[in-house]
Amino acid sequence: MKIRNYWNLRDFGASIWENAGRPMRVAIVLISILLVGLLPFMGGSFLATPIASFDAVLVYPVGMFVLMSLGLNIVVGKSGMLDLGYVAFFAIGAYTMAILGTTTKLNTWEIMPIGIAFAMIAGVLLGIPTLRLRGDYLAIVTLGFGEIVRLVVLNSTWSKGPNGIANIPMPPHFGPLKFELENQRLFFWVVMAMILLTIWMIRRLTVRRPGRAWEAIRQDEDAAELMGVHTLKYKIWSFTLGAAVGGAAGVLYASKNLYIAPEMFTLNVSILILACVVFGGIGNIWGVIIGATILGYLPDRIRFISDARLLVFGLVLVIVMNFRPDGLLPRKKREKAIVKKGANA
Amino acid sequence: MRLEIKDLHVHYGKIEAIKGVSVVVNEGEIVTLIGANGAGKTTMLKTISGLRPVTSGQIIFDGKDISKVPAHERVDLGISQAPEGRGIFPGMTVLENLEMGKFHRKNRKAEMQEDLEKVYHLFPRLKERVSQAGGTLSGGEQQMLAIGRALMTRPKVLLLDEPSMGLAPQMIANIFRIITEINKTGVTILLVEQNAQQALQRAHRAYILETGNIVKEAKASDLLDDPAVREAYLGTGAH
Amino acid sequence: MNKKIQRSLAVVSAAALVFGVAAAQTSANAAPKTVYIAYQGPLSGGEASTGTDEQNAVKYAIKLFNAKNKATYNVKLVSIDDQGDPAVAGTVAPGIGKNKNILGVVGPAYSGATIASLPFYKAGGLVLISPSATRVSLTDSASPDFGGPVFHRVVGKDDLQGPALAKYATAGITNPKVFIFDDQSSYAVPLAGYVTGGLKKIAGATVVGTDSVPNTTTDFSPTIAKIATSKADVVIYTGYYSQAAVFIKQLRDSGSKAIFAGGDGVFNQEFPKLAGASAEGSRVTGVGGLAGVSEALEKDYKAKMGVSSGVYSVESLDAANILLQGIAKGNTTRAKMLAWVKAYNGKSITGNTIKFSANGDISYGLFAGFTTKNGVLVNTGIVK
Amino acid sequence: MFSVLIDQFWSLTIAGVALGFIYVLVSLGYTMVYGVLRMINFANSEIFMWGTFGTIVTSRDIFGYTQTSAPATGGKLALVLISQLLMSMAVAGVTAIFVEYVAYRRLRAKGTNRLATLISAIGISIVLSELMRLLTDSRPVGSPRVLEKIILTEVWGANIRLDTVVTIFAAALIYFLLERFVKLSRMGKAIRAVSMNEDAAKLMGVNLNRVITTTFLVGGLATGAAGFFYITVFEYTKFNIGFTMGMAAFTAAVLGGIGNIRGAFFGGLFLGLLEVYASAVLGTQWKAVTVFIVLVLVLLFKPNGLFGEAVQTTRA
Amino acid sequence: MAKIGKTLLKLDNVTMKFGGVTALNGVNLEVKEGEILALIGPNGAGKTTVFNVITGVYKQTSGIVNFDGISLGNQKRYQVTALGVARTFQNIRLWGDMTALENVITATDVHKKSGLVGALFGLPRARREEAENRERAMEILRFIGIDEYSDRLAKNLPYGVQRRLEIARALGTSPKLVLLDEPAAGFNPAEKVELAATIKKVRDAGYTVLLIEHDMSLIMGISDRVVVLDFGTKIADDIPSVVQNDPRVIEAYLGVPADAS
Repeated sequence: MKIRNYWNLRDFGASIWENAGRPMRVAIVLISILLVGLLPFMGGSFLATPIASFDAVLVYPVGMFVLMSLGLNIVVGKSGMLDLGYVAFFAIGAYTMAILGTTTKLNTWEIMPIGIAFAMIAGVLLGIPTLRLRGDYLAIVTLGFGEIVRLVVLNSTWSKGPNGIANIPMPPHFGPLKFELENQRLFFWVVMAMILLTIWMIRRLTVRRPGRAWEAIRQDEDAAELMGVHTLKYKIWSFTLGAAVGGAAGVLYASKNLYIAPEMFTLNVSILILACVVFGGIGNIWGVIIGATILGYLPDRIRFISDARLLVFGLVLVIVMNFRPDGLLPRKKREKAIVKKGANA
Repeated sequence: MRLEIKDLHVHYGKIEAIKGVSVVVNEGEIVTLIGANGAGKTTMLKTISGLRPVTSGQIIFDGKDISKVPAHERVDLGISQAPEGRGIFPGMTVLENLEMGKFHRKNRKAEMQEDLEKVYHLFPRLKERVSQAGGTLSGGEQQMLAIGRALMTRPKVLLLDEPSMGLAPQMIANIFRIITEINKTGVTILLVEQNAQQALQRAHRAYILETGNIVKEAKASDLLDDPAVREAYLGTGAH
Repeated sequence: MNKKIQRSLAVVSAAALVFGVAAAQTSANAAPKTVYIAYQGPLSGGEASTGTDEQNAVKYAIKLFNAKNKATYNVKLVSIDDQGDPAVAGTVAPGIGKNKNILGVVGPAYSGATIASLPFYKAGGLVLISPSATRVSLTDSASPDFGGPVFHRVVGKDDLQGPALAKYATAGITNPKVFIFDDQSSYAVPLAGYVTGGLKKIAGATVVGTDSVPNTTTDFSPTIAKIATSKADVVIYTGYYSQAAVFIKQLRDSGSKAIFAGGDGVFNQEFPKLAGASAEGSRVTGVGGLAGVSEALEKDYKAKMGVSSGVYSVESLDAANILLQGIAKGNTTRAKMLAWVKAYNGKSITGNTIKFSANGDISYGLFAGFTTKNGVLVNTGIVK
Repeated sequence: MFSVLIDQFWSLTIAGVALGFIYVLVSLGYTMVYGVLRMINFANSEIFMWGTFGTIVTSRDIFGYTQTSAPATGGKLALVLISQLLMSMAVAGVTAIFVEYVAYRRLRAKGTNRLATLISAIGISIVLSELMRLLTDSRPVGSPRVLEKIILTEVWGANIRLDTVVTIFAAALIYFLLERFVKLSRMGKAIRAVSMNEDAAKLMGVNLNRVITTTFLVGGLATGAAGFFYITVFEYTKFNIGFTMGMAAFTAAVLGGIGNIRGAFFGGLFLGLLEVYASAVLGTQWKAVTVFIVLVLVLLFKPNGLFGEAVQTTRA
Repeated sequence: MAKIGKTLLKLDNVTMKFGGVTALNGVNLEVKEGEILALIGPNGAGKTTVFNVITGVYKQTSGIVNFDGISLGNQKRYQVTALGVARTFQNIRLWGDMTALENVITATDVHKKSGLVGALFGLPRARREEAENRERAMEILRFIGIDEYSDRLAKNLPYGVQRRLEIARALGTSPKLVLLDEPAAGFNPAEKVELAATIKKVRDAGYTVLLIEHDMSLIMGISDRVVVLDFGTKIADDIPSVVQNDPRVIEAYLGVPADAS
């Protein structure tokens, strides 16, 4: 059992964490953030991706996938609703940035709250009628919503239809730090900051009332409602917060990619993000991060097998799910005081 | 000897639900397993019928170790279970439910009518409702259907899991009367019950199960008079 | 086909070993000098057949070049798979832009992916010659999509093709009633617009109906119903050949005798093959100068590459040749290569002169008309 | 706006019904599996795609038809068509069993969460479509014309074409046989029993693995039959056609009430007609949007679909 | 013993139909403040339906449900709970992956005001309410006598504790009326005796209790009044000793006494 513990990353990590005092914890957090922040400088190492430049891969897909997966995890992992249309919020954020960025003088950071707001409004508008549905019915309705957003953008003139929108401005510089085309490490740090913010948000909410409500809804929605949880309200909140993260990711993405078109926002993106969540370990922040990192990074790392890499991607999904059905790093709630109190079963 | 369970261990994930239980059920007996909830009674029955895998130990039936035989083949051997919570097929009619009991039988066509008559004889209520969907029956009727369906497999051993659960007192009495009747036709019965009073009155022998272990084995009538058992399982205020 | 699978599987199994070897490394051996050019286009995903065809032509050109210049140069190809998807293009382009070993790119194949890649290539001064990106805005210096100075194309653009297609489709018909539909792609929708514009200049022509059909559609019955209602005698489709083949079959099966016409997306010998007899008499426009490829070339191509040429093979071959000729002339830096392409004045494999305008357009914007006869698209000459 | 619909109503209706029947059969693939496992078989779309290739391979490689061959007639026609149908069903059936075996069985034995199975199924569907993509070099594949599309007659201004008629009648027949199979056959009853109560079914002597494999097989056969009709009508396939078909058929299954065989029937027909009518009225570009909006509306008022009782309450 | 006060809950001629089946047929029922009222009857008599109508799971076909002066009819389920009605479930429906304490805290949230923003930024009110909830929940666990399990996941608790935790969770919503749906199901007689004491304790603490139970000895021991339903109709409503000897009740439900022995 003891030997197994080293292989059990979650318990291993958690035991270190639990045994650490407050200064130690702060140190662990800061060092981890620093190490991750240094990742863009690892471009020359074994981590490097052929063809695509490593710092760009770190921003998209890796960083963006992590961010969106964390957002989707609020919906799917925390409150148990299967959302197959997550790309819609990403698209709404991206199009808000693209349209406002090319037609007004607003910069990325000024557009960010607007994009988030639009995504949240869309979340509420979709949520009110549909969140009464459950399970697979909810899944298909959200999937439909994702497609509707894409098709509306594709068939409308204000969005320039299939041509997409080019020349989206990059974010303005932060003091001495400039966003550069050739070096995307600043973008990575911004994504990282957004990820940290999202993690902070999730952790805050999880231990307080909204988190409990989501947890109750996920486990038994009827019981939750009969215990006084306003289920629809909390489901919409969950949906809307997920949407906000997706929208924020979209705004940054548009500003980083400089060009967006409807074909970038297909169902595949939703499915991929969902795969990241489940692959890593649904409901567990660290699992989701690992899942998204691997699934974002893998296709670019194995570019040398060019043609077959999607095939390999599919195989990896099947194999990992079959052997680790709860994901690489599953959620597991640990019982705290068992040992201390020695309660007998 | 019909059914012998030797040193059975069963796990749910990492939790050991059955911790080395040995039980013997002789031909023609009614044996009852009583015990508190969570003692492992239902797990015992599910393991015997093959719904739960055995961790270690043996289930010997008719002289053969069947612990690795899949559930659907154990039915062929003559083990049938009326599961906890009845487990009828709600969307099938009463008749279809009963016919499902004959699913595995080789000469099901020849036996069908005869066995249906037997079941209808035991449970006249079912005959009145042959074409009604199982899901629309009352709790008591569903229990009847579950037992009737189990009988359609022509079991040698019938496993009954809490047949009285959730039933009104009158219906409970009814069901237990029928259990004795079934036993008299030569079917061996292993009965798991919460209602220890009734079960001990009907059974020949009894085992008391506590958190995965057998703590007592005796003639049922002896246990009825055992003060410790009365205290724990029958309650002083039992009517 | 199977060889490909075998190869892929072999690579997969070897993946663990190879993991860690970065692609496109420079190893400046003595002589011959190794130089890199790249092809960018969809090599996996739904559009991969287009990209594979184009890349094959580039490979063919390199093969010929290396055989001829064994002593001096060894040209290697870097395959940039963007899946035809601007999102993927945005990820790969920064790396390519920075990789100064790559002297020039044939591609990107698709306009969307081109626009997504452009900022990085502009920053890196990397010359592009696209064989198939036809969107007008790419060479329109007033547009946000403008690709100058790095972007060039050896394919005609939509605002020239549109009117040509309109003219060719309606030739010989008095007061033509035209039905136009597109496949919702970024290629087809603007082209449909230019066709409509072109029709305005044709006397008596009226647009009697339009539709926009997703490029995954196989059931065209609603569109055919609209055509029947509109009583159109000319139907113009601005999508790709595979959908066109499905459509024309259904149109003919419905009993319609209307003339069918399509743009360079349909210009592919696979079109009459897929559509069979239904395709007879269809009118298709293709880039004028790149029309007739000699049979000898096609034969050699097939022998060397193992497959026939496909969509935009000729254009890709020409684009590659421009870069290769530049290398032969010693233009082995990006800046020199860009200057070389800008000043290029040479012949295409079909004998036409290739020159680029200041904005990167090919000098001749002429389109030829093709008609299906006995299962083959036959050149009927430049549309004037 | 409605002129096309009015002018071409019967043409559209016939096309919609034919398309609808293809949807019905593919929906059955979803619904059968859903009924038993309560899971969406995401790979069903690729099972369909493999079926279409089975159809083409039969006429092209076994019977040697080419794009330029003359359509078959008489006995030969029946032979080729039936071989194509059987081949398509066989290919799809085998693929379905493969999917069950690789993507579902192990996870089911573990009794694990549904999402893992969903991702596993998505994974296998990527594998199936990528494999076909590599086999065909991403190229579309046309089908030789075996059944000549003769216009039989004209009714109310609509052409009644042979292939449409064959599709409608044959697909209806296959649907009918399948429905009878599930309702009346011993295996069909076992399927229904498992869908209602897995444990109880085992206790009746039902071999769960065999029933589930059979369910996938039956769903695969229906989907494969759809592949054959699809090729007969549209004469075209590509490695990625599964996606669109899958979305449509899945939507049809949900519209009708997923898990319910009758639901798949009405859902499929409803969707086929809705698609052609919506395309004619609003333009094909708004087809998918219309379909999803109708779906949402239906689900809002009938949260379990139009025929919301699932398989378990389908009465014999 | 608590004093029995004014009418807290009143069902006036409530009828509930499902399709063609009448589950409740013009039921009149009154629950008075501070009493323990038992609802008994054969299976399918409509007992759980009464609970479901009261808690808003079903909307009655006709009739009026009046709780504490408010007509329950258009309230959502969570609103009914907020008004002061809480329930337990026949088949335990705890949130298995939450600890016992969290189960109860989640229930205590119903009367709190702090929302998402408060939680996110740790505003004073949110912090205060969190602390209050925790304290209150611990108090309830202690009151029910299962506080030693507070940090255990609900799904890992022994069966008997789970049943009690259901009651604790219901109390967490600070109800005026507690509906207990077969709280003793699956208990052996000894456990039932203990439970009876707990239920009395709950009532004595000021809660009103409406309970569904099959075990006659339990019911006779603790209830102030017994209502008997049969086929959706009320056939008896009186103190236990009277009901027990009512011939209609014996015929419909109890059966010939002591047939077993």
